[in-house]
Amino acid sequence: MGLLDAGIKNHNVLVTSVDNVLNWARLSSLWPMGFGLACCAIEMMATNASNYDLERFGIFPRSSPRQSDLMIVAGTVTMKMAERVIRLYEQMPEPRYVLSMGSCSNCGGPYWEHGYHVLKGVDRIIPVDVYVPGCPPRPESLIGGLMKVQELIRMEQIGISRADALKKLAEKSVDPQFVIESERNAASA
Amino acid sequence: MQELDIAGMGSTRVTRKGNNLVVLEKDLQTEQMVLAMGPQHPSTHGVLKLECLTDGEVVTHAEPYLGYLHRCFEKCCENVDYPAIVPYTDRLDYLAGMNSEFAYAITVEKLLDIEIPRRVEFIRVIVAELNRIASHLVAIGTYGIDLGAFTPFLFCFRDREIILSLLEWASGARMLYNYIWVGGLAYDVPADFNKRVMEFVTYFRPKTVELYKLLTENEIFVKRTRGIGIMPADVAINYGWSGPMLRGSGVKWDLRRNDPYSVYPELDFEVPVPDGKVSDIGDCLSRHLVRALEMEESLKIIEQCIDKMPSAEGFNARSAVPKRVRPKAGEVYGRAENPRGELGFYIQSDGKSTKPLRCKARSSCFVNLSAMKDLSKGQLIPDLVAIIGSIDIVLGEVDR
Amino acid sequence: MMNSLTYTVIFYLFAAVTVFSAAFVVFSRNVIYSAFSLLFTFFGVAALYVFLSADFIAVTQVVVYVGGILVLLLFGVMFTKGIMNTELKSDVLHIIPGTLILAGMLGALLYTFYTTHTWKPSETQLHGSLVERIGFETVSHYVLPFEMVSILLLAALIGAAFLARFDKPDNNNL
Amino acid sequence: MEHLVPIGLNHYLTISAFLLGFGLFAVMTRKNAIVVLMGVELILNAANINFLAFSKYNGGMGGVMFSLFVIVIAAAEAAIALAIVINIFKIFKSVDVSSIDTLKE
Amino acid sequence: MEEGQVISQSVQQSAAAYAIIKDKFGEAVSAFDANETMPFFEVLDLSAWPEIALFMRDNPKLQFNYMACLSGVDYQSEEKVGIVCNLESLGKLNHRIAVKVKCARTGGSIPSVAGVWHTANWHEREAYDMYGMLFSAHPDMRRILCPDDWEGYPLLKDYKVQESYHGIKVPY
Amino acid sequence: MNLTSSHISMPLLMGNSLNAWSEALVGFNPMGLPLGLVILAAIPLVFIALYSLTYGVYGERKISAFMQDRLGPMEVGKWGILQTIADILKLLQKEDIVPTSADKFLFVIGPGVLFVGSFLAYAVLPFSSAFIGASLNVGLFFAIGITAIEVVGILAAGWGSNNKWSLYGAVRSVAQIVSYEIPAAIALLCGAMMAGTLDMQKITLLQSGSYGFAHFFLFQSPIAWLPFLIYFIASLAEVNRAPFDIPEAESELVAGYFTEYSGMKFAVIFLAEYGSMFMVSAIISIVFLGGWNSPLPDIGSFALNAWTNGPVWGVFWMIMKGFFFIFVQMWLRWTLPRLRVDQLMYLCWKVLTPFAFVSFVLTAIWVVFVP
Amino acid sequence: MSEYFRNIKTGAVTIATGLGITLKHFFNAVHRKGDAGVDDVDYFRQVDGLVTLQYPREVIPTPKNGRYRLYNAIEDCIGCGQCERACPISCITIETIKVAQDDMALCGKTSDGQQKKFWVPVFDIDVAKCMTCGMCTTVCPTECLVHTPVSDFSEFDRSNMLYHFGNLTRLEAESKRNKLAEIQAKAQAEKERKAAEAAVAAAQAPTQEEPKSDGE
Amino acid sequence: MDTTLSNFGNVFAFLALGIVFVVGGYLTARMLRPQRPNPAKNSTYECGEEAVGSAWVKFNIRFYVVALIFIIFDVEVVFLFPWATVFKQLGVFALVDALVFAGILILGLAYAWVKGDLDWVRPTPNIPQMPKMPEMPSATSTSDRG
Ligand code: SF4
Ligand code: SF4
Ligand code: SF4
Repeated sequence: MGLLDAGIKNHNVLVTSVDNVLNWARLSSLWPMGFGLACCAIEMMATNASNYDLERFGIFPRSSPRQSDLMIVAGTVTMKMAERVIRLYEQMPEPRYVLSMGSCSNCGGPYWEHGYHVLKGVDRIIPVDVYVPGCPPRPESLIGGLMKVQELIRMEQIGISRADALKKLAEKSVDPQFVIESERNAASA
Repeated sequence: MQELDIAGMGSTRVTRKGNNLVVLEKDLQTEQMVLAMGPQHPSTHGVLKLECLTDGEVVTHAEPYLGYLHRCFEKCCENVDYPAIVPYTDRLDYLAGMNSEFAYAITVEKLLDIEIPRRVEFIRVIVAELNRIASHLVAIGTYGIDLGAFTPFLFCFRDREIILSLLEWASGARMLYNYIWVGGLAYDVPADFNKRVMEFVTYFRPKTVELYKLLTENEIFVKRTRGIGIMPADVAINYGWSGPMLRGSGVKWDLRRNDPYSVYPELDFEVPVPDGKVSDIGDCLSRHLVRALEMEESLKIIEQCIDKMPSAEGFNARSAVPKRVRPKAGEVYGRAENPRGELGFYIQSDGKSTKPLRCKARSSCFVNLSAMKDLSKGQLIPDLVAIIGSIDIVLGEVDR
Repeated sequence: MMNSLTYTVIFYLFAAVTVFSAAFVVFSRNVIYSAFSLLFTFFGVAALYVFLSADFIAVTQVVVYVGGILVLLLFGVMFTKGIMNTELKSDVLHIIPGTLILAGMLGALLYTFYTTHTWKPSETQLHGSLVERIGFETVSHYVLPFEMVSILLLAALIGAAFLARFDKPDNNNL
Repeated sequence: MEHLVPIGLNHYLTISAFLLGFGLFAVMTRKNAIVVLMGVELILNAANINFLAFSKYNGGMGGVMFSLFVIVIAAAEAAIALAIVINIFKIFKSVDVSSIDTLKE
Repeated sequence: MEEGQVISQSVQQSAAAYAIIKDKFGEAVSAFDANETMPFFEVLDLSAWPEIALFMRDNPKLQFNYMACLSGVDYQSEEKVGIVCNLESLGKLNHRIAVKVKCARTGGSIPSVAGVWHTANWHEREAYDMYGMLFSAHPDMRRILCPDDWEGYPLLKDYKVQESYHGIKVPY
Repeated sequence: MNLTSSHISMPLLMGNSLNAWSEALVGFNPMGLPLGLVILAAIPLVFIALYSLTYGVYGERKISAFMQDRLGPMEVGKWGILQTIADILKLLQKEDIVPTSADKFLFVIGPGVLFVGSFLAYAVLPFSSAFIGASLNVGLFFAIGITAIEVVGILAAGWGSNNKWSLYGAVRSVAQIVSYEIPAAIALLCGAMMAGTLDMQKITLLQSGSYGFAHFFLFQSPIAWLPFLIYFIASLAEVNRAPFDIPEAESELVAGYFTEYSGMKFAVIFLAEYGSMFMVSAIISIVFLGGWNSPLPDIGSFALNAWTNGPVWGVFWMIMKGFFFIFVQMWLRWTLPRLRVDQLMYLCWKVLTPFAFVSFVLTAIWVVFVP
Repeated sequence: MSEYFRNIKTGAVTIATGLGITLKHFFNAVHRKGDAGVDDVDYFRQVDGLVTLQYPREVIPTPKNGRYRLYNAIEDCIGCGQCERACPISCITIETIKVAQDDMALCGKTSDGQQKKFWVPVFDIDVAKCMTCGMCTTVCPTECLVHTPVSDFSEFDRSNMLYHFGNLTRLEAESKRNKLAEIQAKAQAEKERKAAEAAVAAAQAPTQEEPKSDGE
Repeated sequence: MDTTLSNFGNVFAFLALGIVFVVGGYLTARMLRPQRPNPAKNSTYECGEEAVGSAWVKFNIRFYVVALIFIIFDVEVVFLFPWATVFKQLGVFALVDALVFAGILILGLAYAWVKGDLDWVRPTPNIPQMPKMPEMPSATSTSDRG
């Protein structure tokens, strides 16, 4: 039972600062699993490549799930693949994060209606932390999504579960509708 | 349960249980190991699974398993209108969306029997050739990674990024464009597009030379690929290979020349085939070389198109786009030369609905990959990787 | 002055490592474990050589035994046995006579050691470094054995290579 | 106790006796040819300890040189022996020393 | 085909090729459909299909050495499923023709031509996967795209998607 | 038994070769445990080692980035300099998975043995005239030989994982390390022949002089570049660096023998790998490029050499030289494709070993006949 | 034998060439490429150097026609439902309510002066599904449905990606619907009455067509 | 005098430090990390597939030959190192001695080279062939005629 497992209730200064350091380390060194499924994976590769260079954030793809912290589900998950995705997810050591990249893994995307063999959203099989929309998402969006993951990690604390952190974030986050509203206002102005 | 006849396996008996190979009886002389390479493996370019039987490092049997990316393209096609299939065709060969759209558009146009404005044709050829370069860049780059050279990959992606921005500027999307419509284009290209493309061509030429020097000429690279995975020409044809794969086996066959479509007959370009000097005909290096040389030809085509292209005056990219695509009853098989080979569409229309009765995509990767089992027998694991890389598969097209 | 305590402790540490790992080599039922615990035996023995002021021999021990023989043994295990962990177990013959002989011999030897006082060793000092002395010896006193070693190695190489040649496909059926 | 504290020749001899004993035990009792080989290596190591111990406590380079040659022989022996073991394995499908009696034929 | 329509050269070539086949196999093949977009004929005698295929590949006047495509088709109204093969003489005579073969919709089987064109191997597996017709004498008749334990043949017009697969809900 | 080892007239761990730095602490001998002192003395060394290891990683990422027109780590600390620290801290927090089917014991000790093996070699590397862990008579030989322990660690890790990729990686790795040890050792033998000693410190001292680099063995004989090159190539293979990284070939074997390792065990393997990388770089600079000696020559009255020599400068030069070779290793890595296993063996046995023998003979003749 | 040495030589030469190239790039790393987009004249005149765009800090604007997030200027939407029909993957859900005659002014006109005839209480776009194909935007007659070049909008919760653009709140929609139903009922009653009248007076001109509102 | 011993004491210190570092690292990690094993997590990684069979199979022998040749040369090097430290002082005799020694072994290398023991045996890869028509079991051609 490690510190990250412990349900420490009272947060004093020490715990918080330890927390901050640990979280900082985790968010600064997110190693995603090199795991491309479909078209989105190409955009993921493009994001890893020189022009966007994810390594700036310390993001450094590993090919074995054992050494990765983040699973970027980049592309269409099919029924045949679903079990493998679960297995690969399970084989990642905790703490682990999942980022669903692209419409397909968000909810089946273009194939949600007629794609009999497409899993309609990877959140049906593994818990997803961040959804990145787009088909395929631009590298910018993927980077934005990764920053969201970092935000989530920053929120986590010893003794505070992921769900709680997400709840906290939800409190903090701005309603997208509001953003759209302002966008609308800007457009009309 | 079915016992497999796997040559060169001595008395090892193997059977298939569900989706897996199971070694039934072990021959003590050579003990075979069942090794699943993929679906999550860095060198299977996506979610291909290769099930290998290995004896030490030697692969005695490798069978590709597909379907991990089966996205029901054909079912979707039967449920949406003809024009709405275009975005789905993008997602077939997602590295060369323009080419897939092109193939689909000309197939439906063949069925509809409509005339396309000349400027549209030229723009189509330009974007398709740009996309061909982008796709070959990925093929070459990832092939480098397969063989352990990382830097060429990043150089390729750097230049590909420029092509993507050019295409995004024209079409609004970076990868999956929905730009070539049945009967026309989504929009005309932006005003400065031609100039910028010409600039790109001048920019890109020296980069190909650099890439050639860095990767293709490298002795280690040559030693890793030369003489590996040889495919004789007649067997290649029998396997249905097409595109760079077939040309790598020394068959001078390019649909842009041999079954011309669009404005290709007016354009002057070479169809590169290996001459057997730097590479052995039909090996991995030949296939790689064909791709490398084809980029140069594409640049030539782009230059000519920009020269010959009618001006944009009074041009409407959608002038020939039918309001409603409802072809007469009949069948058509149309095809175009994709970066990976012949992409064909077999479309059956009942003449009544706006949706095709049957739309089958004949994908080049699917066909090219089917030779994998034959090619991999008796290779070392590193050679296996070299062979898969040289086939340059895109799973989206294999599994559809 | 003389820090015999540290010296003694470390000596006993290595002695223990050597003896226990050797015991493990012999008594473990799992060949792979035997082979790996041989690493500790060899390493411990090398440390004992150091205590015996034979630094060069100690390093040689590591180079040849650990780097060579142990790897060879490990490969041997991997190439011959296999399939499952259980099959790595090896059967034991003649346990009782073996144990008896072991106990008897050990007893006899130890008894001899600790009762013999005729060995009155006198510590001698070696001058210069051991490497250099070995270097001198090899080309002076031991020049013939030195050359013989090369012949022996040549013979071993040819023999081993010959034996290993069954690997070739055409010789596969031997 | 006084035997234990100042490390002397007997300590080394004791250790070597243990190694020798274990080695012999392995050679005699184990069926697996590779374990037998390991036993042989233990015996050779025991011999080496003795060589060096006597060399140290009696002087002279003889022991050192001999131990060097022992190592050479051990290496050569291991190479050849393992090659033979693997050959035997190829033929008899076993490294079990007791089952390799077909050699007589 | 309609009267008065100009027959393009490629259709004429196909017609010539068809004539040779018709000569040899007579009743086993149907009449030639000389449409512009995809001229084809149908193989009526199923069991003759591999033989026809081999003949088409090896006859020096035909040399259909290249199978471009093999698509399964569901002829729901005829209660049949079938395949459409697009054949071509690549680099040799450069003519093309399409061949249709049909069999019963349920439990039907078509002889395999994987021994004539390697291409047919996987394509036939795909057709089986999607339409459920068997290909007799196929070296490896398994599903190819869908998982082995998938229910139903998805491209049949009356296909109903299963509710769950290995405990995962399938429909949206 | 009268055999007290009275001849050991000095405190066990306090030889005259103990460097000057720790000699100051000799008098301080609390509770009769000078061992503690030595550990104290070794701590800075350890830190140098670990620091260089970790910053090797950072350097690699930056260098590779620049070669590939990228920026590399940027966001973690200014210019990403805290990247490596974050990585290690992160790995500390990761769950440590031991697969059920793995051999627990071997799986756990594998990385440890590997690390200890690579770490032990640091004991004999002289970082400056007054800064060496253990000035052994057989230092060079020790440095070559200790790799053997790493080999066993790798085998334990690969076999213990019970993973096919790991096993392939381990067997490949061992075969590779073991075969390249021959040309490497013969090449270093040439250096030892020129020096006439195996003591690393002495080898370095022999290369000092007011002409700076001209005293380095590489420039001392016209044939020294041959063993130099051979050792460099062989050392690349010994530490599994490209183009000889077939044991970890990502595109073939996923991650080689450490495929199954996660968390701290992976970090330990990682450190060991980078440790060996620096180690071979250090060895090559000690044997052929003068170790901690300043390469600057005295020019007339500008006693550049004298000014830039000294214990602190020594450490500086040593680390610079080590990093230079690490740079070259990375440069090669990010340029070349990977060899195949048969080509690897070809290169070792049919190119490097014969040439190593040639250089051995030539050096021997040179040393004997050219004073 | 010469083969052997030639191999070594070609190996060395080609490796050296490669090393030269990477080294050139390494030293070129002092330059950084500018941030001109491809639509900029200067794009190909930028220095050759590090190409990395440090995204959250530096941005190259996506082209104007970039198809990323969908946005509907609902004031301009006439509720014609074309976009819904055009979308290949039906990720747009529209519900319209016919505007009652007296509400026309309230409902307003589009920016180009067209009278809107439908309330759009529900205009939901599931951007999680959307494949940014642009089919919907090209068919939109008033060009109110557009793709914005904003691409970076990831979410922790997928339900946040269902964008509601409708121009009525639920209550308003309810009342409008009721009102319409009333009008319809009235019209229906009228019609019935008329029909009855017609039945009585057998020869009478048919009334105007009924305005029918349908769910979507 | 016995500097050897004291220096090896330092080596021992390094050994101890190395072990302390590893064990300390493991322990620190143990204090920090979560530990939530489950069967799926602890299953062997095989590219996402369920691992079929164990990796502990008899491995191909080829690597073994390498180790065999290695060990011979390894021992040779062991002998040459002490020689290297003194041959300068001993002159031509020592030189000839060592050259003979090395020469004999080079002979061995040459023997192995000529005999092809240094070649990494590569199997002859399969070159794809034209398909073969299987024997046509006429019975299988079914009666559904189109
Ligand atoms: S979301 Fe779009 S781009 Fe991504 S995998 Fe699905 S179809 Fe491809
Ligand atoms: S962009 Fe395409 S997928 Fe998205 S809403 Fe519009 S039509 Fe539908
Ligand atoms: S097409 Fe345009 S106007 Fe019509 S409903 Fe859609 S958004 Fe509104």
